[in-house]
Amino acid sequence: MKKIINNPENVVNEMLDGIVKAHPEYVKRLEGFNVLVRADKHDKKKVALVSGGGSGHEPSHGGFVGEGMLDAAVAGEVFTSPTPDQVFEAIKAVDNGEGVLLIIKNYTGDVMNFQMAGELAEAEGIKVESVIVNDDVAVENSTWTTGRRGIAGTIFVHKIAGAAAEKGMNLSEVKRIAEKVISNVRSMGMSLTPCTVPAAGKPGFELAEDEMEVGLGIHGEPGTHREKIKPASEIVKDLLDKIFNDIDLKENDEVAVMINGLGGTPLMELYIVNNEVEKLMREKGLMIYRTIVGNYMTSLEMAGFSISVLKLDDELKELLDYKADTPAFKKL
Amino acid sequence: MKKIINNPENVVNEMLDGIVKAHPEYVKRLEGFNVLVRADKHDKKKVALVSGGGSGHEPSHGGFVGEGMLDAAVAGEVFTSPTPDQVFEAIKAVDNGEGVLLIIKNYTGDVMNFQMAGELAEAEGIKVESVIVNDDVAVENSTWTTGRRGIAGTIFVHKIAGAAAEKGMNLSEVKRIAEKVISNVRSMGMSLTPCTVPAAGKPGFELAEDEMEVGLGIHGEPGTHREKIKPASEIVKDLLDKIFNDIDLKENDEVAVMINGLGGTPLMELYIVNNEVEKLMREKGLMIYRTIVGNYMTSLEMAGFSISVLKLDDELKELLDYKADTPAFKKL
Amino acid sequence: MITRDMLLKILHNIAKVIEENRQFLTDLDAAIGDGDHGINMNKGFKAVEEKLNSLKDKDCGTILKTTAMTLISTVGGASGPLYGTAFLKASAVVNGKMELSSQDIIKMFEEAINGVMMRGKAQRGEKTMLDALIPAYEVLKNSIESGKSLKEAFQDAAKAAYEGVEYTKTIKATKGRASYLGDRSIGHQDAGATSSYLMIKTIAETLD
Amino acid sequence: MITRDMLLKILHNIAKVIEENRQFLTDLDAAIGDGDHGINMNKGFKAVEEKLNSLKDKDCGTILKTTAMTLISTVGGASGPLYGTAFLKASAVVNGKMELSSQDIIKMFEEAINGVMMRGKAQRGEKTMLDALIPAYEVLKNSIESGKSLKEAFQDAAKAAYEGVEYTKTIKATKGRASYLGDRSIGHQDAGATSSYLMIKTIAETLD
Ligand SMILES: Nc1ncnc2c1ncn2[C@@H]1O[C@H](COP(=O)(O)OP(=O)(O)O)[C@@H](O)[C@H]1O
Ligand SMILES: Nc1ncnc2c1ncn2[C@@H]1O[C@H](COP(=O)(O)OP(=O)(O)O)[C@@H](O)[C@H]1O
Ligand SMILES: [Mg+2]
Ligand SMILES: [Mg+2]
Ligand SMILES: [Mg+2]
Ligand SMILES: [Mg+2]
Repeated sequence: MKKIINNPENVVNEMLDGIVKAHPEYVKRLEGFNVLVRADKHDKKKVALVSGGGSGHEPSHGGFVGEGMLDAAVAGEVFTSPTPDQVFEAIKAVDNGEGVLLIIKNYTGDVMNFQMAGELAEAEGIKVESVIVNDDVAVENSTWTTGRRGIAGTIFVHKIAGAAAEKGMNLSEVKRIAEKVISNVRSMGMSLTPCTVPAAGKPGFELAEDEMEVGLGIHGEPGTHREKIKPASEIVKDLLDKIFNDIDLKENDEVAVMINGLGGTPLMELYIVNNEVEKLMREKGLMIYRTIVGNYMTSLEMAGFSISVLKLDDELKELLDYKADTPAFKKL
Repeated sequence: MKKIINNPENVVNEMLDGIVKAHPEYVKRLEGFNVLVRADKHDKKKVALVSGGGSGHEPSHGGFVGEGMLDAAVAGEVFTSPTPDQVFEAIKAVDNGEGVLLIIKNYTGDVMNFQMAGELAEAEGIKVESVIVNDDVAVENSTWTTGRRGIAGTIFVHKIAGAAAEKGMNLSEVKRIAEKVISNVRSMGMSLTPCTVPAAGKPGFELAEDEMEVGLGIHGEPGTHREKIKPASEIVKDLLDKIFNDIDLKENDEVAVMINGLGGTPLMELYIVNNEVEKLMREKGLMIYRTIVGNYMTSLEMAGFSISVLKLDDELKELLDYKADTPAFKKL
Repeated sequence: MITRDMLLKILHNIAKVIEENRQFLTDLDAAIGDGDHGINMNKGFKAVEEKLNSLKDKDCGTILKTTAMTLISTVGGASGPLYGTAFLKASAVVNGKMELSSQDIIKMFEEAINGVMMRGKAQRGEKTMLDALIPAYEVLKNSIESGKSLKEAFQDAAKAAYEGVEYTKTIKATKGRASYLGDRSIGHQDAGATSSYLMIKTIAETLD
Repeated sequence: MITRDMLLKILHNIAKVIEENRQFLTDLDAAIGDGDHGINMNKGFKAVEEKLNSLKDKDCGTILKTTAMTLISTVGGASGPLYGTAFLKASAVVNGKMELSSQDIIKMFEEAINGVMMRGKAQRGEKTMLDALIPAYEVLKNSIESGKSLKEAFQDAAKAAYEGVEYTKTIKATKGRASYLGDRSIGHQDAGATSSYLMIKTIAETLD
């Protein structure tokens, strides 16, 4: 394992301190907890947004704490959902009477831990709602399974629900918006390399020099299948086909696109991917309203990417373009 | 070689198209050239800033084209300085009578190609000045050698000289500011892995599982020496010692810090590094005014980072905080 | 009958066994999950272990409730809330008691399983810890009712749990992270079922 | 004397040799530079090669100037401006000429080297192409002046260039990218010196 760290057992703690030291104008840490909350003074009465999950997905989620996005981010151990007491502290810290929306990615652990926290908060009289992001089309949806995973599409939920809250919408409206984003967004990813959880010390799977893993999540776990590496154009086609199969998009529909790097892929490759994505979108007659390219929901040092497609309407467009000012996402 | 690309010979071209498609509100491509220029309408008469160099350093430099930073970025082949005709086109495209400042990183190729372009532009009556960034303390300075390399400290030059130009300073003033940044910034880097130029197909050097390369540039070339991997705290101490040895910093001096990822290093590790950097800075009595953490001057998929330290005064602080709106760097 | 001291000894031994199997459980999880089950469980039971001393004079309900809350606030992931809920539900059965009768134990086990099913919305046959826990519970109940000693009954239960673990190799996961792999999960044993088996086996071995 | 046709043939053969040595030159550059010298040079001479046909009826000055401008606008890096400047300076010497005398050739070579030194601000002994070019020039001049044929003179020059390349192995780079390696550059031969040697050798082999 080659990593620039000190002690594998202490990476989350040191990272959180490093984030606060880098962005003191944006975030502060709840003392004694792995929770980052907004540091900027604002007296605004607004719905508070809380998200989080395992660490190793940086800048998710601490990087999105700030004006127009999250009010708190809870960090678990690497790839391990945070515990209910941590989430509960975050909820208490950011609620200002307007209620709290939990944005949860659909993993058994995240769902259970966040919901237990929500139960604790409700017991103390805090209004709590939650939404569960499940954008990953690699996993077939079924009422009999855990359902789809939540991956990079979550960033759109943070951005758009965050804008709704900042604009002063109430809890049920913000929840409605978040759910609209969730029902309109689809993602799928692939990787060239595995990644190594520091405490585990070895990669989660192995790939030959000419192989890629397709349809994988963001926790270093294997994907739905393995293939020989192909040119970027063919990889993009495969992923977009899966996405298009799953969401109803007609000619002239407007979409937002995110090309998300998994942590170890250079921007050069993400832009080459974007070039292909745009071509296929154009062929399909879709109108790309906004594109986001970069490392937003990563999987440690994994090389690979995911594509997310969000179908837009006027309401979502306005909220997507609303001002945001966070360490990892800014919209002027 | 594992890369998400189509044809190794065409990566720069496809990437540039991908950048323009991702950020049409910020950049457009000069038709037929590997040059990105500002796409936003602005009638402001201002000094124009042109930078660039080999590709493979993304988001440098195209990602910094926009309000308050660069007016044009010229992209060479991967790790290869662009040719004078390309730079010349960039200069012609962005000059509006107030003159052009070329921001060149100190590599023989970059210096020669940019200066030849400057000569061509001057022959057409365009006012051209240039500054040469040489922030890398790994390389001993000497009048008998090529001198130091320019690495991530260049981003501070883009940001601060860009603000000076945006504020309406004239060419000689903008040049003075850029040179002040250059004389006040020092950087040094290390890496855990090599990187592979697509057209070469194999890594520039090899490192054992327990080795790191120290004092290296941003072109996949080997560094000044090789060591066994150490904890982050010790690596940071070594790099900062070199930097502190080279620049006169007294207690209570204010500095800006950049922890720059080389492309393949997860943000988690960069923040752990930042945690250590802040500790040592504090011990030395330095005041950290701003910190920037992320992948800004990369070396394809190389895992590693560099630290840059910029000594500030009131003028630099004001310009550092001035509004910037580019794809890869935004300051609200 | 299980005395309070025996309960503490069982928890202590479980912590030891989980620590010994940290890498093994992690490797199992890595194959079809995210490779953290052993790490998380070990963190949780180490925290439990640290509290055992302060629980020496407490009743069984308190001991189990403290165990539950400690697991919930340290393990994380899926297994934290699941095992936490299991211990929490079991603790409620024996509130204030200083020792556990065979009937208590059957009831505790039953409640624990119901808690896991409620929290995780899973059934037997979905390749989870339930595939070890449910058969173990059924055999335990049977063996106790047919007059075997508690130790023997837990030995039988451990065998059933082991078979449950083996069974998980043959089926596709439909709950938890391994479900994302679809058919690729077949052939691998479930990490959570394995940790459940290890706990039951440890009870059998600790009892005298 | 070198005719225009011979000049075109030499350029054609240089393009071929550079292509054949693309990987070799790149590997040399990778060891102590950034591993692109062969790639860049090949791109440049491929572009030159594509223009040769259209230059069939042009004078030597035009042919060399076109070569220079093509290299400048396609090679990039350090070697683009350096070789570009070399050919540009050489072309100026023979403006309008349809063939090159021995004296022209000496003068061209001299001007080319001056151009490289001016552009790159380097001297002999800094582990660059100059360590092949300068000794080759000196020997060429000597051999011509002592009455040898042009072919013989270039054969001598190629030998001197080769020795220059060998010499670069023994010294530390103080110019170009390899200078950043300090003492670590010792033991490796310089890529640019090697491409210079290959060009001179190709001239010797092409002449009849
Ligand atoms: N819905 C569920 N019901 C019961 N057990 C489950 C459920 N989901 C997962 N598990 C169990 O949890 C185990 C994984 O635990 P762990 O690795 O600690 O959590 P995570 O999957 O969050 O990383 C699985 O092996 C499985 O036995
Ligand atoms: N200042 C200089 N003067 C003369 N030759 C130089 C100088 N700097 C570099 N070179 C030559 O250029 C070669 C490297 O060329 P190339 O790899 O194409 O460019 P880059 O170093 O920009 O990647 C070196 O091997 C050396 O011979
Ligand atoms: Mg986990
Ligand atoms: Mg180069
Ligand atoms: Mg797991
Ligand atoms: Mg080179």
